[in-house]
Amino acid sequence: MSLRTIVAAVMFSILAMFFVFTAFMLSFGVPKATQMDDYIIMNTQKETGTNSGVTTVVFDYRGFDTLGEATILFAAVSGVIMIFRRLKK
Amino acid sequence: MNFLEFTPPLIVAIPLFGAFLTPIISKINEKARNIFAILILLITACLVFLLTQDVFTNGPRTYIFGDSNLAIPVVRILFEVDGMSMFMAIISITLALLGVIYSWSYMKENDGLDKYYTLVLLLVASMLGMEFTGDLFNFFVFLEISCITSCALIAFYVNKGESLEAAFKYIVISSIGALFVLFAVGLFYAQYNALNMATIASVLSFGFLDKIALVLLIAALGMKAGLAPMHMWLPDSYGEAPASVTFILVAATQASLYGVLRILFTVYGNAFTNIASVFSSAIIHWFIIGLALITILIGVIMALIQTDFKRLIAFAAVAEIGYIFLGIGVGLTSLGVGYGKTALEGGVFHIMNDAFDIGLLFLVAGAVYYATKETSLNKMGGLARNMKYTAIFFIVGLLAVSGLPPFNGFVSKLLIYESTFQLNPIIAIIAILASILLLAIFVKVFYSVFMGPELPKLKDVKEVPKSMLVAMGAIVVIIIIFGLFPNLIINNIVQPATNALINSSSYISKVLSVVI
Amino acid sequence: MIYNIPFIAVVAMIFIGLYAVLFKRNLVKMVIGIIIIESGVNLFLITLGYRWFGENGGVVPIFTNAPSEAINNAPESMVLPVPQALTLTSIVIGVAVLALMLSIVMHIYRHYGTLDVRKIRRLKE
Amino acid sequence: MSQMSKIVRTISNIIFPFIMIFGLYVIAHGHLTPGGGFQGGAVAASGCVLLIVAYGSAWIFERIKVSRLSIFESTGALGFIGIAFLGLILGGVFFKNFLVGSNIIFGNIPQTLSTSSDFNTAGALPLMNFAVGVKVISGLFVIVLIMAYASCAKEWKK
Repeated sequence: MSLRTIVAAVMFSILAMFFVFTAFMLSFGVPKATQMDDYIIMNTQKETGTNSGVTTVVFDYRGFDTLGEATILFAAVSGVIMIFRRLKK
Repeated sequence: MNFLEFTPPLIVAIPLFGAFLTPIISKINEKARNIFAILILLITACLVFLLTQDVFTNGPRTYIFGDSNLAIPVVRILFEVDGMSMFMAIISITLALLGVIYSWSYMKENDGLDKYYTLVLLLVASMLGMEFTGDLFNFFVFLEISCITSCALIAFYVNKGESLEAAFKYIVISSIGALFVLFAVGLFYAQYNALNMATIASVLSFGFLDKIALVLLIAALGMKAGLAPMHMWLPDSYGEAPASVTFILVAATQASLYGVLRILFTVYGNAFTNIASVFSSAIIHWFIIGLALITILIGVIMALIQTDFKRLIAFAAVAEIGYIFLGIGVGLTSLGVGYGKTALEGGVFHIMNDAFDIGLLFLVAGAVYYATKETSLNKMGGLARNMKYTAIFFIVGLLAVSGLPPFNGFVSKLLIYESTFQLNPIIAIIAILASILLLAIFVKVFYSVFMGPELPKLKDVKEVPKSMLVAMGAIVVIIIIFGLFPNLIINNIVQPATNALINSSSYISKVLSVVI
Repeated sequence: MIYNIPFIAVVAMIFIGLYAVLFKRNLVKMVIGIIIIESGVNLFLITLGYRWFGENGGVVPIFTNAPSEAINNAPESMVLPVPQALTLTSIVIGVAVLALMLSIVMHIYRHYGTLDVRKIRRLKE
Repeated sequence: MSQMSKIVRTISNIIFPFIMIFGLYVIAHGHLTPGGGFQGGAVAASGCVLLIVAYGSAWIFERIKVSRLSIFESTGALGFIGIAFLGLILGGVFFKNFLVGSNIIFGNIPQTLSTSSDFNTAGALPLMNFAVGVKVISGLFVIVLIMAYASCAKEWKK
């Protein structure tokens, strides 16, 4: 049992204790606070004219996240192309 | 609606727009693409300095995306720019601009350069985005962009095995860290149904879940910033990436260090002060100071036994990050009281100094690699004869990193030593000894690389091209100015940044006043 | 009642993923471990946004021919939209990271001829 | 990968249009039904990957230039950030939904809690959906094409 696996096992168990506690502290299906989401559900048709609440959040209320995500896909594609640039016929 | 009103989004949107345009522009020719990249960064630099002057005078500035009026529960994404984010933006944009100027000639003989410039512009945009955003999930998205772009840039030398390995180790550790940040953001969302830093900070009740979220955030962002137990990726990736990429990576690492500061001082700011849980807040301070000391010692001791030039500087960078965390840890123990304030100022000022010093050393290492195609120390010698300027730059760099008087490293390290001495003299002594050891290591490196007999193999080595000298010269000028007029820099750059960190209420009230 | 089994599933997935990353030798298995952690955290984000209503649970927050009793008591009957948007972003991030990691693993295999972490580890401290 | 048999190729020729139409449908109706730029783009990209599998990556790699696809992708990205900048120019705020309520296109607003689905709603969202859809289709297609071709390429130019 090399030192590395012992250290990893110890870190592993400490993390385990944290995550298991979070699992039992949160109650499923009964969110503690919902003011932001209720606002979105009620105003999605009035403010953005969209029927689907999810698309409003993705493209209008939190549109900048989706711009960030589009850059992530763009970065991944340019990264893959750069890594495979030596690939000729 | 004057022009300053929408500079924050423009500062992030222009590099993004430039990155999307680069593949098309590189269809024209090589030179047009390089000029375009430098032009984009010049425009962003002007906007950053314009906004800095405004934010330092009349306080933080917010920008709401999508609609000018803010809904009652903060639904939209918010850019919150205060003294600290402007301080970090100055560092990021200067390093990025000099890095691209440096890589004009450093990367000339490589292929696949239009993707290289796209990824560099994306990395710059993600750094600035991380520093400006006031939204936790948006911070995670920009953190992830910087992970992916820097991993692809580290793997630039595709035919060298080590850089592939370093890139793989980097992406594995960063994506796990980013997932823990996402888990913590989920925890905040579960309890307060808010993703905006200011609203979370105002309603945070420091319950058990918040402690777990704090641990996850500090662990993940500290690891991304190069803190001790999980710093293994830093020497590999700094050592294997091309020098101009490492130069910009230094700023990317400090962007996640800014993340740690923002979480500690703003999101958990008033949780520490008004909830007099002295016990738990004391644990955090001593924990950070302990980690900082371990980081300094690991950095210095590992730097002693290195034979590769860039890995040695990378370990020195790890040690320097240890000093920054030491300044922050001591600053946290007594917020705003006497030595706490000087410690925080020393730590924040050291972020800028470390960025320039370590950056200069990496550029010198790149210049040596460009001229001799050698990276291991015992294969080089007597380079000072025909690489005069690079030798001078290296001397300035090594004196600045180890904190000798005429240069900027001395000013911030003095502030850190002075305040840690008042907290606990032993820590200060260890820090000073480590700094002296660092000086010894770099003097040894200087002799083995630049002095010594003329090696037959390196006889026809000529000086590096103009654009690399310009980039290195600019940093040397900045270092000397910071070193000679420290009060000038501290009073009107570092002071607003630390004040912005300490009284987080101005940050929070800026958002909530707009809402109510 | 399913007390909070989704959160226990999240914890289990995170640990299977962490185990695979920490203790497995093969590079591809490490990549699979990271994707398991990724989907665990996505599941965690989605389960945060669920909301009970009536006996068959919350309805998706889309108004196009939504059931009438969901429309009458509108916000309470509908599931929270924000975590779904966050999970969409996090899934695309997972795809991007996966594509990058696998291309690097392909290169490492072509360069070293093996996928075993121990043999590749030449970058000593 | 080498080419599949004739039967598989003809069947994939028949199915390919249907997959692309369904993908474009999901992209176009993002603001009415569940879906949008990313989900529809992924469906359409799986249609393109079906072609790679059926015709072999070598055959596709010669016919479809990777550089043209990455130009296609950056136009999608430029479209998306262009709409955001248009929001800044027309509506004064970055990412403003400048077409809501205007009568140019996609302008009208459904009254709250109505369950009728009218395509001509939701301001700039359909445009953003199209831009992101184009980007995701070409992006995922490029990634799968390159990795498929790289796995079976004999040797790479050093």
